[in-house]
Amino acid sequence: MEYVIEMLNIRKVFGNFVANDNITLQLKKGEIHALLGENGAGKSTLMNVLFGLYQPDGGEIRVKGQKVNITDPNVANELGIGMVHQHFMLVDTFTVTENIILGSEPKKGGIIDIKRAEQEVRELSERYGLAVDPTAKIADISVGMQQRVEILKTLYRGADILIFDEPTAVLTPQEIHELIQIMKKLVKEGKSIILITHKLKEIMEVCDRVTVIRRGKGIATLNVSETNPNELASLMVGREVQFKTEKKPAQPGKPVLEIKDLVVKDARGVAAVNHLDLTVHAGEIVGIAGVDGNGQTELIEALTGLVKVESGSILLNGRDITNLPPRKITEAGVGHIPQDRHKHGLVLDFPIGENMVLQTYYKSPYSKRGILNFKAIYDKARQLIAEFDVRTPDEFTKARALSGGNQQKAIIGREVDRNPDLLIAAQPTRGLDVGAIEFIHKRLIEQRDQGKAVLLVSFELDEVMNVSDRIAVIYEGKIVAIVDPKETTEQELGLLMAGSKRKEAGVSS
Amino acid sequence: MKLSELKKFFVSTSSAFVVPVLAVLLGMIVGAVVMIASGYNPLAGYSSLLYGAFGDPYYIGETIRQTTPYILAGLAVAFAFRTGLFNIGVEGQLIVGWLAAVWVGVSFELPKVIHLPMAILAAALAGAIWALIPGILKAYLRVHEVIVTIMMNYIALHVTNAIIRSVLSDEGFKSKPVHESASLRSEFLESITYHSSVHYGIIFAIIGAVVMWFLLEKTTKGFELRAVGFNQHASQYAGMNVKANIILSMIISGAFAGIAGAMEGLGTFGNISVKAGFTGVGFDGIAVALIGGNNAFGILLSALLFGALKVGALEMPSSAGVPTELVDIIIALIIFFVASSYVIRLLLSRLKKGAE
Amino acid sequence: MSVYEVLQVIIPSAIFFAAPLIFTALGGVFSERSGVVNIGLEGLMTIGAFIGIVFNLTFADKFGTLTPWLALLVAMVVGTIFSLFHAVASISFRADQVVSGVAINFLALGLSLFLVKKIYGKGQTDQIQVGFDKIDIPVLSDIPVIGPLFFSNMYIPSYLAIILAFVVWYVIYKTPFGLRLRAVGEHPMAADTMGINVTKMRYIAVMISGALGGLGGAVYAMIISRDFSHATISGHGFMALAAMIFGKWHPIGAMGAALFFGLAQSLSIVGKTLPFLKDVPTVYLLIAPYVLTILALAGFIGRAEAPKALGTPYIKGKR
Amino acid sequence: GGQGGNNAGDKGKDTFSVAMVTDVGGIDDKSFNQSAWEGLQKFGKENGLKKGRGGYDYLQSSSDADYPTNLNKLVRSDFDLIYGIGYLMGDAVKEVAEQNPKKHFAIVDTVVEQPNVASITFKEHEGSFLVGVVAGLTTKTNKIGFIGGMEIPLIEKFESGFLAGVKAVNPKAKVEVQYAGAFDQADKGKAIASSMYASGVDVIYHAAGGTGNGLFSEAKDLKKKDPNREIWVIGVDKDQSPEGVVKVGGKTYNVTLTSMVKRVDVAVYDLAKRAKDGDFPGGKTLEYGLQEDGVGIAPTQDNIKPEVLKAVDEWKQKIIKGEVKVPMTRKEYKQFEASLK
Ligand SMILES: Nc1ncnc2c1ncn2[C@@H]1O[C@H](COP(=O)(O)OP(=O)(O)OP(=O)(O)O)[C@@H](O)[C@H]1O
Ligand SMILES: Nc1ncnc2c1ncn2[C@@H]1O[C@H](COP(=O)(O)OP(=O)(O)OP(=O)(O)O)[C@@H](O)[C@H]1O
Ligand SMILES: [Mg+2]
Ligand SMILES: [Mg+2]
Repeated sequence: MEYVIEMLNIRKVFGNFVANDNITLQLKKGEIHALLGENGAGKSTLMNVLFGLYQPDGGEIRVKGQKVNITDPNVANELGIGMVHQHFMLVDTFTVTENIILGSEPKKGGIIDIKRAEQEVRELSERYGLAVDPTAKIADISVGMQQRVEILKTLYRGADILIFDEPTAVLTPQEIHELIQIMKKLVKEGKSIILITHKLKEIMEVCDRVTVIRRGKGIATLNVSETNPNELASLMVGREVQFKTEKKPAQPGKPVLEIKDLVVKDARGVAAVNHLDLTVHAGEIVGIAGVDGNGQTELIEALTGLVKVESGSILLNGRDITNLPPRKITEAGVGHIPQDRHKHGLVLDFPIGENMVLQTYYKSPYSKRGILNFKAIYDKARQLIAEFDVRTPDEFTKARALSGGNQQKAIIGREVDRNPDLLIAAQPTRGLDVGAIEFIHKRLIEQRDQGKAVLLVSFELDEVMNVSDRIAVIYEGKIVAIVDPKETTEQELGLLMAGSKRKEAGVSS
Repeated sequence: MKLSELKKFFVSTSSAFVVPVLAVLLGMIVGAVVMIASGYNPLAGYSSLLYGAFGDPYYIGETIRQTTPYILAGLAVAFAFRTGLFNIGVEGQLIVGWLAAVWVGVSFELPKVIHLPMAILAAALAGAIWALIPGILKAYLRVHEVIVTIMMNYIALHVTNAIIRSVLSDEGFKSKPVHESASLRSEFLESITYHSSVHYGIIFAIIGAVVMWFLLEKTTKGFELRAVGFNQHASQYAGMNVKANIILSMIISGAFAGIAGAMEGLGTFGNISVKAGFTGVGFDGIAVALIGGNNAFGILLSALLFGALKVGALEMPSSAGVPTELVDIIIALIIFFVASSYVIRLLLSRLKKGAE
Repeated sequence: MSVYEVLQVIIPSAIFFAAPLIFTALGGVFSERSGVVNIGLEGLMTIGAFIGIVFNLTFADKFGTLTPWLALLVAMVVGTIFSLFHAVASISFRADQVVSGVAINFLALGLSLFLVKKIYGKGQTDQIQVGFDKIDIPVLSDIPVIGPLFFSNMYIPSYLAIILAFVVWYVIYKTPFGLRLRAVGEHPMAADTMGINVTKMRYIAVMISGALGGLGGAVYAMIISRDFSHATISGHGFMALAAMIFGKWHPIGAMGAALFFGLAQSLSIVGKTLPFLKDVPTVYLLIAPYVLTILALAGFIGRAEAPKALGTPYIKGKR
Repeated sequence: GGQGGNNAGDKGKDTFSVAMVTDVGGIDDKSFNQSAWEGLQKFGKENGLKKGRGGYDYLQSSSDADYPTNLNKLVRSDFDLIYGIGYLMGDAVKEVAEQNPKKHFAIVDTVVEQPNVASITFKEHEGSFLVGVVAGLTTKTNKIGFIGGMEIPLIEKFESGFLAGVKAVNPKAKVEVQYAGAFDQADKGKAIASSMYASGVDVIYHAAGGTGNGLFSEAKDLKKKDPNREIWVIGVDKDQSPEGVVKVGGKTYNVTLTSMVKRVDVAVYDLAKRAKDGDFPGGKTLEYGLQEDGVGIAPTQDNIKPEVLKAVDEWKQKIIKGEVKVPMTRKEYKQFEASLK
């Protein structure tokens, strides 16, 4: 059997923590091999070892049968190993071409031959069907295109073994579809791929084999054709997982959120939200489905008071909250799970306990006459940590030290605990493993059942279909259709999101 | 205690005390090497330094007097740092604070209980206003506070000189002395320290440190200020007014700096004279804050260290023949070692591994 | 004075005033572009001024008119070595970069004065005898109108400063080295995954800032003060830092900002001789350059974006 | 710090010891600190004293806050006469003198009213008047410059006397006055000088300490570029002709026209001597003017034309005789100017 990569009994220890405990992973030539595991199972660590970013504490790596010592990414590059990182490794202020050639720049008389480089990038992108604009700035292009740049970076260096670390977590369904096509094409060209993903559906769709790890240990390596999502999920979590969250039918009450004729401009002055109408009732979850960049971000920012509304109105329980400052909106009863938990959700250098009162610190009992009551704060933190199963050594640990899933659980705990009438959840499960996703979905439905209004914004069609009671499709800043998840299909939703009007779609709210 | 236990104790308390203390020791050792290399006697050098700082009540008094403005300048720098701002303008804020304190001190005659607080308050206000400008520019126009505060230092210097000349004196070079009712000077303190110029300002400085600690760590406002310092985006999401907090932070920082000026104006000098250049206290405050780990208690200690080194240094040329500049070298080395605490910790943890 | 006469007075003086700031600010651009805050520019200038003067005084007899040039070179070398303190502390030892910059400032002043006392037995050096000459550039200075403004009564190092700004711009924006330097300052981990040695790049950048800071200090001392004392470099490094930020971490911008400072300074000096400003109290002219700078920043320069990774030590594998 | 000082070291006290505190400039500032130290050294050597405790010594301050500390250190080291050098030290000397009434102090450049303090001041305006005469008679362009360090009364004395001297001999000459706002900013000094020379000024007098370095550097560079150009600097405090040397080709020029010297050394020496002889003028102010040879024009006068020197001498006599009262403030200068018409 010909393996291009053999990672044998790899061990990696951080301090006292064993992140990789004798894991073995073997990659065949021309296959797409999935690496599956919970958040924090050690997948990224294992791949970083392969890419030379970490040095293993034990085990050996063979490339095409040869034992190798990958001391840094340069060595990995020379061995033909390329990696698309979980957190993009792109310089925002550089152009696409500059990012791709960085470190192996074509030169002419000592200076960068940028024309030639752009030409090479263009050729490469055409050859693999990775559409990018070589002269565009990274900051200005979509996440999907950024990812294609990451792939081009590896191809530019002639990699024939590609590691994709959770490439789909940040992509829209369309982009995921494109990426899958690209991967298939790459394999056809003779490349071999290791794919990390939490989405079992993707594994079933493109992968040949899968290696499952749990808490740093290798659990199993299976042929995808001989397994199914349920088996994979239970292998990885160590228990049965429900994919379809059980829920009772919704019992919508009075309207909680009424958005009327809303116009919001983006940073460039273009109307990103363009005469949008939407109503969310008590006791229902409205999911907003749409391709990234159709005004979702601006809509949420307008609802939470972070950007100015141009025209139109936002009513909460009949009260006008248009253009109120964020604090007033929060106090009026809006909870918000932000899309970017590191940037907006947490103060990473604060203890997790203090993060639990980020919006309420000034209120009784956390604060009295301007003085904080730390006992009350940490009592509350302990309660939420227990209630929402936030895995942390203690409530004094800095938020930075928690894993993404646990950070997210902390945020959800905080927002739910404030008992808001309207809960806005933006991409609440991005990058989380199936176990964590299940937990979070349950919580959202619980809120609904308690008579709250929930607005869910997500690029994951699965999630929207699964959790929502109604789905509002957003396109170019407008709600173009409202559909019942039980009566629609992914295909239909996909078409709506792409702007093609459903024949009988009555846009009512 | 067994040796290994001793080592363990050493290691467990390392982050709090051992690292700074080691840094000071290392700085002293390298300083000794410099002295030997340049032909001085390090023992004589250090004993005169020590004597000049703590040798008798007079020197202790002078050391405390010098420590006083350092504490407040350090607090000013640290307060801004803790909220994500770099206030290089403490020097200028200190100068305008000094001016305002003296201005009030010479212009009124009031009972001490009113006059003294009023003069100090005026200094705080002046410093605050001086810091307000960079604060506003930072908050609303996102102009980098470092440039604006550097410029404000020069403006403070020249404007203060002009006011001393034209308002506080008749085209002269110094103001009248502040009235007794606004003075921090104390016959009692002077008498127990052989006429040193130590004054009651140290009390205000210590109160200042307590205030900073309390404000940042215990109050609701402090929570906001710290949050904004760490993550403006999340703070804004959480409903905090980021701009107002940036401005408030600069104001408080400036107020500390202004009070540092009041210490000079109402205590050490008792007046203000035209300044040929910066006092240096504001810039030293950066180092004080950083050595003190930007925390109120740490700043008390590092200001004392600074005060002692500066005052003690004056004794070195006459009794040991060592130039005072050696102290600057030692200070630099100490800062260097404090900054490199990562390496010191690393070495300590190696030690720990050895102990286990 | 006519406007042209005024220009003829202020432009040359603005340029010699700006030159040391330009060199130093360009050094700052390198360091900060690589992600290392350099508040130690003041100290680097101090060391440069000290070395420049000491070398000049010691070797003037030997090297004659070549002396100042060699002094510049030696100041650059020593500045480079001195900047290693900052590099080791802030890159290898992961020190807070502001802290280690402050340490550099203390060390430079303390050490150079200590050595002056040791070498000369007094607190300041003598004046140098061989400095740079004021020159008229042949041919160019004869061009009507602009000749007298830009090519007369100038010092060669001033031109070098301006030329260097363009060279630095070229290096930073056109060469592989520059691309890597900027990548390291924006996203060191990305650079690392591309096989760029982040530590090495940052060392090089900080050392260049040491060389240029030393150069700036030496140019200042040899053209302007002609001796070295505790007050020779007093705030110039901070002005260079301000110029760098004002210029948005861009070499041409930094040069422009330094020239702006010089212009504002000489404008305020010439102001006194203008009829309508004659009776303005001196203080207004003294603060004018600083007020103008603040107004310029607030008015039309606006916000500046620092390199993203500025101030954070790069630790492999840390997010 | 009386305690240690008052009773210690009485034994074997037949020598008379002296010490001084300098400001941040130190004893080699090429200005009044240096001059004062020269005076003390001369006194010390003449009386067979050693440098250090019990002989003659100095302490340098590193900030204004150090003055009292340093004065006190000297008190405690039991020096018999302690000088504070510079107007900035007035308050500190006053305070320390009050606390140590048995000690003898002296202050230079300002007046401290205290029975155990002797004050030494100089009539800088008189000396400046003479260099003003030189400038007024030497200028060809009738444009003259004055660069002041900071706008304080002390420097105003230089300015007013200088302006009066110029006006007295050359009413057509215009004097451009600029203040740098600092005593240590050579770049500012150079920029001011550059602007003045460019606008046709040919003689500049400075009272600006280290800021004056910039003036010398500008003048020398201009001279070097065009040795035929007549361009002059008038130095201050000490004879600054060494600072003015320019070598062009094989020839040596000197841009220093002359200097206004202020004999702090003489005054310091005189006072030490008087005090040693038991004639300490406590509570008095000793004013050093032209008459006392405390101020005057520097001995190096090669660049001054003989007829100018003659005029200088005439004016000097007039001032000494009291026929001319030299203004020491701007207000007095206005009156003086009016009186000329
Ligand atoms: N430098 C570090 N020191 C200690 N722990 C670290 C460090 N870097 C990362 N970690 C650990 O990494 C874990 C986070 O990694 P994990 O992969 O579980 O999160 P994640 O889900 O990938 O986060 P994200 O949502 O950002 O993708 C935390 O448990 C944290 O303790
Ligand atoms: N630099 C580090 N220092 C210390 N611990 C680390 C570090 N990086 C990772 N870890 C630990 O190793 C564990 C595995 O992290 P890793 O990033 O490999 O997880 P993962 O499987 O990629 O998770 P995810 O699905 O969230 O991306 C983390 O939970 C964390 O505790
Ligand atoms: Mg991962
Ligand atoms: Mg993850």
